[in-house]
Amino acid sequence: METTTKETNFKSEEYFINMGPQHPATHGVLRLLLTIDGEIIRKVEPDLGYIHRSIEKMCERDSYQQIVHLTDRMDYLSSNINNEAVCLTVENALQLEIPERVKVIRTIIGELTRISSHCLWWGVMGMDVGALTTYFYGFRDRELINDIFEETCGARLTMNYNVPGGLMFDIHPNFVQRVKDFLVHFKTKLPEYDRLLTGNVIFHKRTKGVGILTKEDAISFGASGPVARASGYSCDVRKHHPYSALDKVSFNESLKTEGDTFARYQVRIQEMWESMSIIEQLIDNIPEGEHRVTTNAVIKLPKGEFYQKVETARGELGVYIISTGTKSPYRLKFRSPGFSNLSLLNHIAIGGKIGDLVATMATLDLVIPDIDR
Amino acid sequence: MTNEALQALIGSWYPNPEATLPPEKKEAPTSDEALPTEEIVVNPSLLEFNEEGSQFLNIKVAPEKLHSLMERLKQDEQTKFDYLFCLSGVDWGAELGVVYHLESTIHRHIVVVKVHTADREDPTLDTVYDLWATAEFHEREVFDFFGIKFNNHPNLKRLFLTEEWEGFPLRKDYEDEINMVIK
Amino acid sequence: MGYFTEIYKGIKTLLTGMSVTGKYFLSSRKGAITQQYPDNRETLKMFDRFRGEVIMPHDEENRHRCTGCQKCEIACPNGTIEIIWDRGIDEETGKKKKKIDQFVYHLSMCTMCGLCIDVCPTDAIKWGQNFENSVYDRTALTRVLNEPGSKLLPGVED
Amino acid sequence: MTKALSITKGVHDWLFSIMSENVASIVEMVLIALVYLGIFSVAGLFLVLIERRVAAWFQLRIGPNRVGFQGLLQTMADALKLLSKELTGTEKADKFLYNLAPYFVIITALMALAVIPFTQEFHAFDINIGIFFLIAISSIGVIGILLGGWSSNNKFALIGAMRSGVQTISYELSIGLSLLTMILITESLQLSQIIEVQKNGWLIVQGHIPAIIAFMIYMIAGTAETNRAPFDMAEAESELGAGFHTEYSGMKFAYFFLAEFINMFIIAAIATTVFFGGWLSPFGITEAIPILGVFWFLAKTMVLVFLMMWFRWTFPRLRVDQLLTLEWKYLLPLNLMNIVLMAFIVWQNLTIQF
Repeated sequence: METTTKETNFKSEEYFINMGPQHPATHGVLRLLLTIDGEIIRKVEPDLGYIHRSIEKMCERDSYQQIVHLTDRMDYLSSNINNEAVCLTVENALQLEIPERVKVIRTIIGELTRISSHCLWWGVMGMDVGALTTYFYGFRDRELINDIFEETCGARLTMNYNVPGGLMFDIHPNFVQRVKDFLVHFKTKLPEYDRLLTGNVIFHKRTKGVGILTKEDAISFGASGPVARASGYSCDVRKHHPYSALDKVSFNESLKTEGDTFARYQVRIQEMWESMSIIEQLIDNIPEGEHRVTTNAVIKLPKGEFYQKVETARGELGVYIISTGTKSPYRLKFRSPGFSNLSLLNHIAIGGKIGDLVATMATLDLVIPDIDR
Repeated sequence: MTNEALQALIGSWYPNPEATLPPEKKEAPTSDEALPTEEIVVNPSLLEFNEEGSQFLNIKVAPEKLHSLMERLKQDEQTKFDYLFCLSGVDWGAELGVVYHLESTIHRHIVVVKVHTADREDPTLDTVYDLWATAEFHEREVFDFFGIKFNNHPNLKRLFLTEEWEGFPLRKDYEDEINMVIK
Repeated sequence: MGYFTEIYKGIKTLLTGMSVTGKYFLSSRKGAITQQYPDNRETLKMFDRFRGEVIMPHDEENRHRCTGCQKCEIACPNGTIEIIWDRGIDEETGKKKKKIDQFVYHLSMCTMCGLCIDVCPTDAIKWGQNFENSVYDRTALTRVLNEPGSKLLPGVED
Repeated sequence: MTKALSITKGVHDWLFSIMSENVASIVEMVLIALVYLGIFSVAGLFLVLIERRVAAWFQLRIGPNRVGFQGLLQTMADALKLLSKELTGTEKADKFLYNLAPYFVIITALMALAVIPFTQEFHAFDINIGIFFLIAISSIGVIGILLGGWSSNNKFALIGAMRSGVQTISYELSIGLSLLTMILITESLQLSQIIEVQKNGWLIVQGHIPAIIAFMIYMIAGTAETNRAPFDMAEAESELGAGFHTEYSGMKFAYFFLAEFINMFIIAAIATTVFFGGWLSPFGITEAIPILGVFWFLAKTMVLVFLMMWFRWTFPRLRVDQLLTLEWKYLLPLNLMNIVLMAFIVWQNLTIQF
């Protein structure tokens, strides 16, 4: 297909480039078949399945406790929130009464996971756009949160700390102190992020007006999370369908309307401030009480369908369980946020340059195992 | 709008021609679980509501009426379901089916639409890609794992698995001794 | 005039960016966060709840607490634990009783999810802190957790 | 031709005594070439090490400190490793051009070194068109990059090469013009002559406002010329992988890598010679010992090299079209205005003389 551009009369041929499964900008095994004309992108077609482990098929033979541990490997940057999603679905289905303490701790750990995921995103966003030092500042802050998790849950990335009925074991004695120290530290570092990258004029040129997503497209493409909120669609599950202790905290939803790459960037930075304020409201009054409600060893959900929405760092994760009363679900579907956010990449990347595609993909914050499941 | 109001509204779109008007509908004010489900107005062959076992209103619709119902749900002023957030294929044992979870960004209510096809060799349904753009990828995934074809879908081919993969993994009758480890 | 103010503002933001990295450059003496891993092995102490690998603690008389109830084997999502048990005669009561022969633990398949330790009724298995598990040949990753010739701690009932 | 130090004078006389006129001068030139080659390949290695240490300090890291004392032999080890690496290449590549490309780049980098005045006597070729020769040489380097990218038959390399081609050609313009502004004061292209003029006040002081503007434009264009920092479109890691030298390995890759660092050194060296008075010590404090000139020259160059490194580790990357708009819409008009301003100042001789 050759296109004759108006001004020039010589023909320009499009050629096909493979931003393949092994590429620094795809953060994982995502293959993009780019049809480009010189530098301008004509078509982006993602080719998925390189890390597809058919988690949904595995869930049909596993018990509910074992399914929780599988969700760590889906969106590994917000693994706590994924665990919480499945546990909430099971607990709501069994109408279990969850102690207040568990709800508060789950919300705190969820918000900490969101901050650590956004720190990694910010570091990698800087690296994708060319500023290599942001990577190390982002990871320095993420390490502090990983230490908090390592001390309380024993693992840094795939925590498996939530179990249906509460938490596997209680929080570590100096968990509260470490979280407070982290908040003090991060409050001085987040303004530094702004001074280093947000204010930078080159960064503005690279991100303003790039990859614009209108509100109607965001809704039609099923986008969720910061990607949709940057285009003005208020879809924060923590606000509209609050779960755990989120109804007891007051925070405002970070919304923007421009919908370009810079707006998505600002929404995530704003979300880090919001998460910190949520943790502050909860960290001092963690109620005393049981850290776990004993459920019988083999959990059997009543017959019926159960759906639970949760706000992960990437967007709205939905767990849809169809149960026929046996020990493992009849059908379990994960509505993954990355999957719909990826489907709009083609729509917003057309016409941009390769540099724009890389910047847009960085703000879509794609985690490929979350897409492939 | 609550589930009952939704049900009454959507029920009114498909009047049942031969239904005689029974004395009156007993309104059971208890929890919406035990709502009497005899629809006096709705034509059962096209539409069926049921409530138990799920917190949302479930609508079971016949395949040929699927697209018009979806269009109506999206365009109608009172419902305005413009956010399709979850489209999942399900193998109900005898029949293959697709479950649509719809949410309205204005009224913030959620409805679940289910459609079943009895034929397992060549199941085809209408696509909803023209209503919600997210359906393109979701329907390709359902085709990839269940083999349900969607007519006039932009490019219906396997999304995750390679082209020459035979069989549809998420079906209940899928056999694969290498990868499937049954404990 | 917008032309020059635009240039001025641009350069000002560039300089603030440089000031941030400059600050880190000057305070680079104490700032480095790299863990000199192979050198600081003696001083390196992992958190006490760190999930390194599953171990079965034995007391001085080489006795462990595992009764061979296989609850962990059922709970494990990946079939990492295999318990080979046989019928043995209990010393005191003389009745037939389940005794474990080998508690086989495939570290290569373990995903450190902690479900086995969570479900064990007699707290027989614990988390070990050692994370240096790389080996040259895969069979070395299959371990037998109970020491040869170890017996069940009396008085432990499931 | 070479007003060399006592050692070199001794060698010079000895050579001329035993050989005929032109044979001796040829042997002398070969000797100088070998000396320069030795010095600068080692200097290139240390520049790489300095870059990695400075980058580490910017990024809360420690940088290479294992090989040799504080990592001094690290790049030597890298060079040996690259020497022992297998020279792979794509089989449908254009063999001849593919192998020729690295030599283009490394030769131009080393040729430009010949003209740079390290100190009064330590100055290989003092030709009277010094600056003009330097600019001409640095534009040949881009042919090597274009050849390398195109002939390695890899789409990413092709894009990288085209980007670096368009970038270097357009930024040559602003380098030339910014140096031209300074020539207005010195009225001579000869590098030693330029330093003579700066005996009574460095050019950056003499030319005050237009000189500072010219210096800023020169530094921006210089960083773009060597494909570094905010303008490293040619090997944009996150977009094109390794850009034009994706398909090179072993010593061929080492040439590209070394040439980039020597180019950086040349850009800094030209800036010190033209703007900061080459080997002149500030306020003439060490006029007595001429040999100290080398120290001053290297100190100033290292400060500028550090500045370029600071750019690299702070700024994100520009897009290719923004890069061109920056050059043609911002640097070029500024440059032309600057020349007019400088001409006016020199005409009214408002320059500050000490």
